[in-house]
Amino acid sequence: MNFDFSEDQKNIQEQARGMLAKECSSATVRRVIDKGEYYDNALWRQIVQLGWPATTIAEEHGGLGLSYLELCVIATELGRSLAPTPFIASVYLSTELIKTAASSQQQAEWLPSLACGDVISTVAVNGSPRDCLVKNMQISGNKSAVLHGMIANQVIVSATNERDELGLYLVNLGDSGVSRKVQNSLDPSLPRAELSFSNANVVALGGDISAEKALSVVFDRAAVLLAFEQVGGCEATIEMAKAYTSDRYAFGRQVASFQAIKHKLADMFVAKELAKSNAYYGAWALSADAPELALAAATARVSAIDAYYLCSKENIQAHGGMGFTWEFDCHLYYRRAQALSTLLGGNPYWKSLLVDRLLAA
Amino acid sequence: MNFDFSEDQKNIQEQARGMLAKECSSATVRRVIDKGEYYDNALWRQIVQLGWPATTIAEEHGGLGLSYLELCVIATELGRSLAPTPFIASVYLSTELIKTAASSQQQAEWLPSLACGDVISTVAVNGSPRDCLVKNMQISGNKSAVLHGMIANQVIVSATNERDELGLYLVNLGDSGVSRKVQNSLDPSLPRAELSFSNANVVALGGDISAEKALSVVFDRAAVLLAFEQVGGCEATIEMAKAYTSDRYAFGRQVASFQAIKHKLADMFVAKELAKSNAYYGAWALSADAPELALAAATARVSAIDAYYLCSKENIQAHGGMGFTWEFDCHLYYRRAQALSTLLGGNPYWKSLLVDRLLAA
Amino acid sequence: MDFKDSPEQAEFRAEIRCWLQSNARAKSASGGRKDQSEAYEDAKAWYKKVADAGYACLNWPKQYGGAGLTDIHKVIWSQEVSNYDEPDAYFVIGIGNCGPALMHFATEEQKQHLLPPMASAETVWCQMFSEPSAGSDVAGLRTTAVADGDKWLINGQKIWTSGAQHSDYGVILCRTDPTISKYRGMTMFFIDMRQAGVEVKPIKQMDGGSHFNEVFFNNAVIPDAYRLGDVGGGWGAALLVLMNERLAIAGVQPDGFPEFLSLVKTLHIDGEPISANPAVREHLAEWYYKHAGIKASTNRMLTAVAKGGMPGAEAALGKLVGAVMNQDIANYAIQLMGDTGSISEPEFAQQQAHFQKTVLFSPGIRLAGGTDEVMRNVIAEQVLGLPQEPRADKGLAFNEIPSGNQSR
Amino acid sequence: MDFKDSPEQAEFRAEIRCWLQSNARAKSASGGRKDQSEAYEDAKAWYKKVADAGYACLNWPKQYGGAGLTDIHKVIWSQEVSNYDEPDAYFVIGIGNCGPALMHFATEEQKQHLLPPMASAETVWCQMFSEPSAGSDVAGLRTTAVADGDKWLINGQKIWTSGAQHSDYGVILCRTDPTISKYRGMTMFFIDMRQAGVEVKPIKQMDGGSHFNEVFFNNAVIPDAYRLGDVGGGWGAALLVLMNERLAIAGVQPDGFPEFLSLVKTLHIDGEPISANPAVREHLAEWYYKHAGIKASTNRMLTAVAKGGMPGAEAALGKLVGAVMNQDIANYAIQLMGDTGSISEPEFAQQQAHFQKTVLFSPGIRLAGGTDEVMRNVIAEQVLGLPQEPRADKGLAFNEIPSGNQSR
Repeated sequence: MNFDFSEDQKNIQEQARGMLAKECSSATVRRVIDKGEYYDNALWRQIVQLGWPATTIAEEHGGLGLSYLELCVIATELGRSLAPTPFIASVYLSTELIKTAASSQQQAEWLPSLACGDVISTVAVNGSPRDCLVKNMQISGNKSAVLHGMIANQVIVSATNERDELGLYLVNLGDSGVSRKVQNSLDPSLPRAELSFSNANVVALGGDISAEKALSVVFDRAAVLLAFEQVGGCEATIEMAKAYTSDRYAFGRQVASFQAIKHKLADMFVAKELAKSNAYYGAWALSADAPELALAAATARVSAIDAYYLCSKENIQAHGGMGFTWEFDCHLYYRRAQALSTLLGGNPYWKSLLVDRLLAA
Repeated sequence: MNFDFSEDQKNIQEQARGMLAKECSSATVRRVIDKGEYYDNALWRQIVQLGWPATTIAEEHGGLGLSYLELCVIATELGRSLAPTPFIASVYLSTELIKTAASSQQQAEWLPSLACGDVISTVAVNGSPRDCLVKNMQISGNKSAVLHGMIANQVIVSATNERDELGLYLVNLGDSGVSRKVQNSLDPSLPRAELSFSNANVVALGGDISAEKALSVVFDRAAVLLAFEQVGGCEATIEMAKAYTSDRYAFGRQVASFQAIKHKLADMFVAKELAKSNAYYGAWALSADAPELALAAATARVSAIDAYYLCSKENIQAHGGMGFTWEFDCHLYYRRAQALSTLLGGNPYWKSLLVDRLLAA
Repeated sequence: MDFKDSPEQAEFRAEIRCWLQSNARAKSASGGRKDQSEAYEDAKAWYKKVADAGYACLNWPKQYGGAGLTDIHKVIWSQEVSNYDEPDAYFVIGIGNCGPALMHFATEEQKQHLLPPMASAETVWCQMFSEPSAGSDVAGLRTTAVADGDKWLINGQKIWTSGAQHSDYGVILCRTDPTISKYRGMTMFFIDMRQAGVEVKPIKQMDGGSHFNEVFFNNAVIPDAYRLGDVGGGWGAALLVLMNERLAIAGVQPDGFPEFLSLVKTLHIDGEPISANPAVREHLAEWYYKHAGIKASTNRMLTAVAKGGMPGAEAALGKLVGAVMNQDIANYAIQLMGDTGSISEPEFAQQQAHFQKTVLFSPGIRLAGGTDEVMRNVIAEQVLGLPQEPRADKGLAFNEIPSGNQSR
Repeated sequence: MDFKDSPEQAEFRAEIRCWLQSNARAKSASGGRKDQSEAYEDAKAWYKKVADAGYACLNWPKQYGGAGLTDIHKVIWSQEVSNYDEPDAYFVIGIGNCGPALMHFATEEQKQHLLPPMASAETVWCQMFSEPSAGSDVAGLRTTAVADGDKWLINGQKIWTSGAQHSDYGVILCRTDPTISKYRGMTMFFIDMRQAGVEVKPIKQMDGGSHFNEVFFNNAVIPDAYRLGDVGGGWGAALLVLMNERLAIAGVQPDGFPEFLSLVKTLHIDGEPISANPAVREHLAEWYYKHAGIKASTNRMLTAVAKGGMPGAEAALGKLVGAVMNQDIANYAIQLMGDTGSISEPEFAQQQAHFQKTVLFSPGIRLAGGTDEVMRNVIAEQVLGLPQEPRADKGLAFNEIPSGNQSR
């Protein structure tokens, strides 16, 4: 048994952390939020240069052909630094959906531009299957809460066709039949959009897999990757809470020396550590493409959602009044915790999935 | 508004507390448990002499004709002292069921001996309606977990008749068609029995109310009365935890001065105080026979179950290792919390009732 | 045990019910959220109208702008006015906290001069206790008042001052002697918020709002006549002010339950009403008994007050329980909504994005007026009588107390 | 990242798997609960059999009765033996705690004399640290050892000693100097449990069992040769012992999940399988991720140990999370059963009354080996590096430390 990342993977993580510490301070995140810029383009260019979006894309398609484990360590650091980029939408979701549900020819055509970051892609797969209808290879309808929908070049939409079958369709967001509108959300550093389609042209994803199955597979992968982002966020909040309460004095002693604060931080640590260990197991299952993945992914996701909510809210509490100010970074993590937890269907939905899988195991 | 008990009621409570402090120390409870005596007869005689079982029975039937409020304050003290008597079975449940579901003639016949304590009565109304069948006014079948079934003189059983209708029947436990067997349970000071009926003679309760409705009414009343017993128990555990942790020193200071212990006790107090306030509202609804009773009773019950579980388990924890010994009284309260919470259907059942009533309100 | 009014109370209730009917705005008439200065003007107008009718500060003596009635009349008023859409609690901190401070410590002349316009909100007051380095440890404050003849020179900074930007006057707690024990070296004053040397800066909150302010004092000069109580008596005066706050706050604290109940009654997921889902129902039951328990606890406290008691530290439980559940309810509601849960557009999200707004505002409620941890300390020490922690600042002069890197 | 054995580990696993198949009892063959002395004899027989086959104390040196292998071999052994119904962890405290103490502090002669029979459980050991007035504050212990020539005179009382009634020897921590700081005035010894002046009294637990004992010392005399480590070095020695305990305990802690999962799979209420009830499912999901998280955390720790690390204080989290959920699961299961939930007859209640027994036993698990509060302190201080609380006993001689009414 070797239930840990390799030295190489840890090196990648160290480098990622170093780069992000330099290029993605909270000032970067705040700039995106304050200016309504949707993402930090300079940071995204850096990330592209380092080849992160290409991590799990096969070398034949211009990727690095690495395993999901490398993506997991990168995810941790993106989560820790609250990186305001379309990485989740484009890499975890859209790239994976294309790898899973597109035909070989489509993959060969589309993946290289995702690998090199020329194209930013997203997905619009939530809501009802009948939100969008495809007729004669043209789509009409609306999708809400589309991650980075304002800046993506293309989107994969789940939609129903004339025969009432669910399918996945690629839509170019430059198409004249598409309009988009930003939707204010709890975390403006992961902005959402409403997409409206009116007879926009589509390409059907042509792989040998049903849309339902493809979405399920990709959601499981994304659940593990998001869990690492959430664990990274948890670690950041614990560090913040420790630093602030150690520096601050009340009643003549460090706030961190009060048992109520120590035990609060211990509870945050415990939740984070359970989430981290569950994420590790998910990473193993993901990298080994093991049958355990379905249960492991749901477990990692639920554990990480609970941990990040706890850590981000109690970090505010540990900061006292200052934690409630816009000026302090506490709320950026709290907002991110909300944004990540609602993705892919929210906590109750994933708890129910977990139990389905546990009882079937 | 006068949301408190009257001075007279508080006096009754003071007297009850005084009597029970004297006559029902934990030694009394332990004697019943250790000797497998099912109840403390001397204490029961005292309670009978003070007229407590007669509290809400009409004067015309040999009762005191007082309100439920007087019974609520008595319940608090019985709960505080863990009184090992058949009060719950005979007074809250059986007497109330007779008052609710028996004919006037039956009430006139049965209530006086309940009021004066000559008869101890219980109920066997849990489980499936088809556990017991009545044919030609004879009953056959089994009932489990019957409170004080070993020492009661009579029992009211819910059973199905030849036409598959649910009914309530009085059975004399001296009948040759009845056998009883003690069932070990978490709280031997409120012992349970399995009753087996084999063509035992019954009398059908003859009031103008369906069995279902009668049980629902009586359960609601009992829910409020039990909530006061539970609140009394909570208060006892908080006092114990305070006394022990104040006396005991660790690291050169009172254990009660550690914030983890202080906050634990604060949480116990908060849960108890919510339960107490909800019980007060239940008491008001009960005494006023207000339409609010259904929701108030479920609220009081759920709140009290949660509070007593918390208080009784954290009292053990606050006592450290000694809390886990047989010698200390902590476990007596913890056992009682379990016994009271499982009566009338348990916590999930009552939560669901609460919500039904809340949504209908 | 009953919920009936006494005949006199019933008569009073009927009277104000009648007055409110013709003078207060109905709930349905609500014009939605107002911006801050609009809301402020609106509240001033309402208070003035109430004062003109003789219903301002019902439990204050008549000569100070009140009606000479009891706390219970005030409770009846609050109950009745809660059926209308009027900003009746808008100036609760000024009137509820600063009022009693003046009542207790000001000269008769000052009281007659200052209290009536406070009662009618013609002058608005704020309370300045907290400081950047004195949060839960209020007595750790560092704003100095230095005597200069019959004047005092104020320097330092206050924070978390509600409504400072709209206030005419403020009550302020200052350190007047840093060389003695921290509790004995404080003095209370009031100050003109418009005077030289006083600067108010709104704080931008994490939810984007600016309810609170920083207030900076830079050689602000006040006469000794503005002193409230003895030199060195500030802590006792502050405790008296905070004690009065309890009744004002009791039962006002939002706990988020009514909105959650509405959500449960209306929301469907995958075509199923969530009210049929046992997991949702379990949460509903737990939050309901807490909600009902807080309400019933408040009624027990009001009964005690009506019988002449003081509101006890038990009031802390409503704040503790309500603030935590408010946050958890909002988070749970958003999780139920799934992918669209984080969308905070009022036209899009349930109940004008109530839950999304609450997610961002509720952390502040857990902090304002004492953190969860302070509430538990209050209950443990003041209600249960458990011993204080050993004090690291005990027996030390204020300027000898360890304070780490915090600026003094 | 993988769960594969190295070739050498795989070979070892195959070897013991083969041995166990012919020598260990299958789970289904379990004859139900044994009484205490029967269970003790049964465990001794099993340990002897294992020792004879050369598998005792795999990570100990061969000359001391071990197999000269690594911690990971021990883990592989534990994994494999867990598939059988054998009392393989029965003497874990003696071997896991007292063993390393001897290994570190005893003379070579003592080690060769004492350790092999300990490894084969021919002699049984117990550990005596806790005292009536020294629970969470272990270093507050008062049992004295007074030097008398080359002997020591032991007086006092220990408590919560697992297995004392079956033990031949015990490791004991005593106060040798009450006039200096409490941490520096302790010394560690071992003692013959059958000798004069030692009396063992079982403690009746709240669940009716008697796993733990009180041990009384009344002028028990031991030679100085039984001293483990330096005079005054007892606290350091004790910490070393407790550090070794972590690996032994990691992952052994019951958390109640497997039994709850079985219940959910089988129980019906009103004809409906409870596995379809969303409220039950929500609890199942939360407890599962904690259960899975503890297991995965243990695997991370074992990986670190295999790479040469020491098990960290992180192990406290498994104890904290597992003990609390074990109690809550049992309570919840009983509540689900309603009226009959409190019946504890094994023939009547689900799973031979597992949940009823657990309700009564689980409070002890939250206390034994450190309370929830101690676990949180350990995590806060040793893992997160947060500052200690100000110490009321700091700088004081042991006999000057405030101790209230507790007898010394």
